[in-house]
Amino acid sequence: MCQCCCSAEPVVDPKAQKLAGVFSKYRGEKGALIPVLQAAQEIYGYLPKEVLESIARELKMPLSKVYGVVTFYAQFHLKPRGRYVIRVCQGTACHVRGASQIMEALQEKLAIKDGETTTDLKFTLESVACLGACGLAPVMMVNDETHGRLTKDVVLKILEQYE
Amino acid sequence: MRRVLICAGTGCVASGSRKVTARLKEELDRQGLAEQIKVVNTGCHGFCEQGPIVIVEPGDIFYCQVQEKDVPDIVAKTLANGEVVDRLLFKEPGSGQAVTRYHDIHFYAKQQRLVLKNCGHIDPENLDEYLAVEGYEGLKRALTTMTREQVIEEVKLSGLRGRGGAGFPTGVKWEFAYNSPGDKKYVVCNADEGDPGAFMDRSILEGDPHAVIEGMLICGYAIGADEGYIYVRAEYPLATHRLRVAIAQATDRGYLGENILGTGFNFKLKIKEGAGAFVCGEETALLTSIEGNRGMPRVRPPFPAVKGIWEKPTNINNVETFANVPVILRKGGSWYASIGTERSKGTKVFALTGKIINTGLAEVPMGITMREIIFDIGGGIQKGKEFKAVQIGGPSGGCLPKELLDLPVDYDSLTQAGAMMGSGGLVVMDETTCMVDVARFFLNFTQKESCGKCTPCREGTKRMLEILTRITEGKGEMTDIERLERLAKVVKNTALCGLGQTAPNPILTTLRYFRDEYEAHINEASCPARVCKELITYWIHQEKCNGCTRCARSCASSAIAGAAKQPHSIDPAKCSKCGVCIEKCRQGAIVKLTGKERQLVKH
Amino acid sequence: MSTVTLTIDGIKVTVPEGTTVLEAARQAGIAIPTLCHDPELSAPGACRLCVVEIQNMRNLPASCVTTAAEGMVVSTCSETVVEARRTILELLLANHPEDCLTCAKSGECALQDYAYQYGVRKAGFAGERHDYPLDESNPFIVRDLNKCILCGKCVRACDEIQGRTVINFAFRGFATKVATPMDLPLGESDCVFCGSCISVCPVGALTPKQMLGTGRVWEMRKVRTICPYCGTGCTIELNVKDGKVVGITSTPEGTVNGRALCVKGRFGYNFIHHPDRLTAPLIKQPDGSFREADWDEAIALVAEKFGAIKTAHGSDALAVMASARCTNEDNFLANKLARAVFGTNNIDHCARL
Amino acid sequence: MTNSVKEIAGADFILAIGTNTTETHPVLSLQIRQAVKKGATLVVADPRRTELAVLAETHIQQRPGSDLALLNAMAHVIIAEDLWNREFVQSRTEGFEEVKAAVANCTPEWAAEITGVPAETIRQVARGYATSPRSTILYTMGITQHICGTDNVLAIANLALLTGQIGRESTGVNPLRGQNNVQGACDMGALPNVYPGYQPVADGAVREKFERAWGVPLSPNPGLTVGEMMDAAHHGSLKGMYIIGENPVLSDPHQQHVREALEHLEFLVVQDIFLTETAQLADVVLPAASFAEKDGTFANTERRVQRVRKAVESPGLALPDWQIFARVANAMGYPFNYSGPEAIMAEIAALTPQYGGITYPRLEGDGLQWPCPSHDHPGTRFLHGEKFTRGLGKFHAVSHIPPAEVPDTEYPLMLSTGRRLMHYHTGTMTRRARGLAEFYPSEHLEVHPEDALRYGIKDGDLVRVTSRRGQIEIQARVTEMVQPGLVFTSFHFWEAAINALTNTARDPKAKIPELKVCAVKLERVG
Repeated sequence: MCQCCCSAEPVVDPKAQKLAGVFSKYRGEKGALIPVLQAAQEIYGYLPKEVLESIARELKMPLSKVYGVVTFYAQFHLKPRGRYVIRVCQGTACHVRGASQIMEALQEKLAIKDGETTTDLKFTLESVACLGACGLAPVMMVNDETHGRLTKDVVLKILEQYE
Repeated sequence: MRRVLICAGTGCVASGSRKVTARLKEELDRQGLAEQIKVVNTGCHGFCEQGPIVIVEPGDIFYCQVQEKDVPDIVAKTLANGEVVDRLLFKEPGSGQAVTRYHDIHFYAKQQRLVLKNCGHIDPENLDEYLAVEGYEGLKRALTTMTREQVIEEVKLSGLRGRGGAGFPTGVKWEFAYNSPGDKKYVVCNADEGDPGAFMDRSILEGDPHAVIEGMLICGYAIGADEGYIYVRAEYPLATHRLRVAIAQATDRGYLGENILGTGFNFKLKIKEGAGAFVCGEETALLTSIEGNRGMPRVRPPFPAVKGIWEKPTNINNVETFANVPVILRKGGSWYASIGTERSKGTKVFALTGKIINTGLAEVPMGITMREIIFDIGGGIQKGKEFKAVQIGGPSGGCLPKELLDLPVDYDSLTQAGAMMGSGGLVVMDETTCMVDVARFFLNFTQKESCGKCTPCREGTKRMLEILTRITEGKGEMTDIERLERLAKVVKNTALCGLGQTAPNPILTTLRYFRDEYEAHINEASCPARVCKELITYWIHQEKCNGCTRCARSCASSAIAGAAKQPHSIDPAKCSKCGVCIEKCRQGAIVKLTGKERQLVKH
Repeated sequence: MSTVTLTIDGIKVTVPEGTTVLEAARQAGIAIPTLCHDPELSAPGACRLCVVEIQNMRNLPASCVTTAAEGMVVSTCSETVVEARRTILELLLANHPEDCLTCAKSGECALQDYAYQYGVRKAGFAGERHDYPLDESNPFIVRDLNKCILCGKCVRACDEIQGRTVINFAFRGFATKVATPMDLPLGESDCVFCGSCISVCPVGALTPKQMLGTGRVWEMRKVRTICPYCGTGCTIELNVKDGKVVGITSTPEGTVNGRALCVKGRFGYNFIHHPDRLTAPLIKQPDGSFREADWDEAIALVAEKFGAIKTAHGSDALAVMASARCTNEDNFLANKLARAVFGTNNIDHCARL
Repeated sequence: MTNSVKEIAGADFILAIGTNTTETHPVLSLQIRQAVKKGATLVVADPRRTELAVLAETHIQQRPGSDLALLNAMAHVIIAEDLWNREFVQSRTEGFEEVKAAVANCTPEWAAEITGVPAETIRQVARGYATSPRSTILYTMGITQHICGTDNVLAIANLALLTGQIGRESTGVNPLRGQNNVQGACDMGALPNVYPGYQPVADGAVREKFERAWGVPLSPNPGLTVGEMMDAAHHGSLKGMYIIGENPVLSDPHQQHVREALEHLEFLVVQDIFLTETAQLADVVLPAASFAEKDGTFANTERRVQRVRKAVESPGLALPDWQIFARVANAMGYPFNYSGPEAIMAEIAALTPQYGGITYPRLEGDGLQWPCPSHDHPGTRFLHGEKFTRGLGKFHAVSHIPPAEVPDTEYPLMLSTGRRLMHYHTGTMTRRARGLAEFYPSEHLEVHPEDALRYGIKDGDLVRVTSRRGQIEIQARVTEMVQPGLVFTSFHFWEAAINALTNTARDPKAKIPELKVCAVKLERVG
């Protein structure tokens, strides 16, 4: 509650405005929680507590349920994430073709572990079960771009593209 | 008119097919050929390893691994003069023979493509192309000439069984939903393809989305549903995009929405994007997830056919199952039933991955042997290594040894052998694959993906994984095997859902067929496949090493010492066992020792 | 109503259609162990301890969610079933502190009882255990998630009985835990400390803080009575040890409330033995202070003074304020005292406040 | 309550007016939640945005003291839109025409002016109430603690009679009783005008019955209510008072007046379990047993008589109240000879028709809901099924009057009072209950942000609240729970004894003080 700047125009947060748009799109729709969370994460990059609270309020559901859903699905994140999200496939095909070495190389290079984000908020590293591009194993995705036939050297070169 | 089909599936896009398309269009414009030659972006050919794939019609010329720089040649030679660019042709593994025509390639020649027929051959973002290949004819036939009961009979007659897991007869499933009382029913397409190593559903959605929609429509008509959901996993953005386009086009043209084809049948279709949980591939968990909850499975019965989404009768099938439906309605159930074996009808798409030469999707008639798939279609094992096992059915499946290579591939034989059809992932393993490690890999997966609801799965997979990890680290005891077996049986017997009930399968089959490997790990501290890091030591064969220093220079841990042109050696204390040195060594001087061999190093 | 007849451990049982195998067995006097089942809550079929063997059924179905069917042949104690239950108990114990000696729940802990019954002495599967910090952030409920077996009864009670859903399952797999939003301590959540979660917890994960160390379960005498606060009239059980009320519990038989109570009803009992309690009649002295007196003196004084006023000024110079916190019997006598003894209708109480 | 607690869950439409149920009746509020979960429409009318209001589909945030306008406008809509139940009104009620005339001008637009609630909202709620299969109204002190408290209740009854929303399962008019045995105290004749069982003292036949039973002549004159007692004590006509288990110094309005009244008495006896603020003023204090130390019965809000059981011994010389009464009576020459509570219940049953069939053995288990006139009567779940107690249900024409004290320039804010979840009444017990006291150690005054801004108050500031009768200092809590112009707090804390400020203005019929509205001013301390 603002108690100091009564004369100023209310500041409209563009992200909050977008979120309001999401709410109106899904208003009254059954089972809207997950798409709303996806849209909210799209807007904010992650899911801050305040956003979860407003989602719970809007959808008239207990916050604990929202939190339960958020922590259940790998897609949702409660902490800020890097501009580039690297998802390293750890599927069977990739595993037998050395995916764990790719993961190791990335961890070493970025000095973060699986699931972590670099301090400059540039990269987030995570492993995924399968990207469905088994023909190109081992595979990783950087944001929406898929990179295949990885070796340690290739991976380091790819990282450079995102400087 | 000549057509150039450029694959725009995820695999080929990753290999640069978008650039090829752009370059080709530019080139055609420049040469003034844009009017005569049509460039079509298609879905996946299922041969992703060879991507980007470009096909020139007519002539069925198959170019693979095409890069931007190859475009001028294709235009100048093939498109302008009808000449073939030899260097872009596919070379058969083994013989090395170049093949020009798509259908002459062994990989494709042995397949029977019903479901994948359109994939790679039509533009999935253009409804007209689908219509041109008899698209929506099955729906038309169902809606205009058949009663709902007749449609169900036709599907029952076809013998189609669910392509996603346990292989329940599709027609019977539809009949349950049809018979379930209720004025509101749903059709759900399970496109949450989560089995690592399986990507047929993705390819179908990316390459032929209308076939899935048509299958769902036919189902909707049959069971009396007017609403459907396609639950697509979050990792498939391209498939989701294509589906959206397809739904919009189908709605525009009256194949979806109100009064479809003027018959009074209404059906609306929505996409639900998953949020990253393997367990949501389990049908009750998927429904729970659609409802906006934690994707935790529910107890069955009641089955979804009785109480599905929001407690309404719901029929749920997977992508491949629905994609089979249009052709059944078009050509008839008995025609379909003529393919396959007595109890497993039609074709099945397999995803061939692992240490196989031709990685990709193969659609084959049921009953074909594993050997035919792996060696005739798949081209055998990479790098001339020995076949060891094939893992079939994903994390729920099992590992079959070479003794079972002649097993006919059908639902029942696989189940009997301890594996399962699952979604059809085939991961081929060679002598360098450790079976204990593979079991551990799968348990790690199921353990991570367990929803946590029931005790046996939540706690049991954790403990099984711990035991397996102990064994791969050389800390196992013989009683661990006993413990593992006991736990595996109880988890299989008592877990709530399919994920938990099948989670022990990789353990049970590897114990059944490769028990000696477990024993070697425990009794001899030996990993016969030389995979388990704690049980191997890297060692340089002094006689073979020529002192080129390549290995030392590539070692990130500075574990390799040695003067130039002198034999090098590895300090085991520093070695991280990353394996880079072996890749670099041209002399084959670096080897992995295990078990008793490791004593060599100590002396 | 139509019925079905099934055979359980060789006994023919006839039950109404829709009855679960678990209920049918219990009706036949056959005990089946359960951890997540509660007749008042929805059935998740999650703990799997109640599995049974049923002819022609795959695997071992959970009896709490399997509907009895005509002709069903059920075995509740076959070797496979017992082996499965024992293994499940071992799995639970493998991730459970072995501190029954000091656990407040000892003696009425379902896990302890079943471990005893099935002869599971210790966990056969050593491995990682949870190491959650103890949540004692509030004066009412101690949460020890290390003891939690994830039966989810608290989650369902909070949702289905209390309708608040302050807690829910969070995370998944082995990391699954019962959590408040953002996994904050209970004291920082929207919890209103009704304690319904405590009343359903089968193990020592949720315990009433004020009862810790006051006595073992088997030492308590439970006296059923009615809550002294609002007018809802909830049934409570006073837990008495050594002549003291050391705690309050609820019972499924609560007529109005079932096991539900509010924070006052469940935790607001310490006033009973508070040192401020009046223990003797007090008579005010000229200097304004009180002195203690015995009953005879105090009553004589009261009778004398009231009698004098009545004589001097008439009955209506007296008045009685009765109490909405006293019993009917107390109030009836207050009413009789005013009207028949004092001779006035000047009696009222705080009904209007 | 006309219905049982559990019937609330079966309602399709619930109007909760003037009740902060989740805090004052937490377990009963679970039934409301159940109903909402099953799809019932919940409408909450409360000047504060309570937790229940947040749960509601519609929150009517009327101005304090404007309930009657709201209720009459609802009646207007129901009649104007022809939603009233002709059959029910014709066969079961009388006085319809008077009410019809009385509400003829009470349009929603008229009410909107008074209540601040949009006319359309009033229409919708009226329609919902009238047309739902099973509508029920819940209320508590938010309705009754006004100078028009009785009329408010009558206006609620009018709605039920108009629509026939009474006398069926889950359908009725349900005042939620605030204290564990306030129902029983009323049943037992702790009221100045009636004997046990609501039998009027002015009724000769009734009086004769009691005179015969008790063997003494009884006064035919109705006595004084609590507020009137205080007035009488204050000006001296009341000389002696016996207060049992009550703490009027904190709980009654206008603390100064109460204190002076009690001090003016010649002789004051207070019987309690603690030395309360009131007991400190007594000449004699008598130590009583707590609920855990005695046998007996309580009657809850749904008229259910249930057994209270002794679990422990009383401390020191403390005795159960009934035993103390017996001693006083005996000493005054009228022997009370009872072997125990069970024997007292036998006399209650003999003299109280509603309790006629109640005996201790029958109370084992679930107790009994009165009326239970005979030993074979199973008790009564809901009232007025076949007919009303008086035969036909009577409509009462009632009209809106503003509160006795409204804000003005000197005292520009409205003060309302109520309870908190963690505490109870004057805090005598809850503030001595360890956990409760620890979790909710002090009280605060709810102030709307707009008012906070106006008076330069920040959250947590100490403020002085002043009315024409007194002042207190208390911490401010800036919150949108209250509407602008309204401040709110509880009367649980002696340190912030809000009844120093409240008004003694009373409803002329039920003599209920107007605790829910008075005018105050607010300033920051220091």
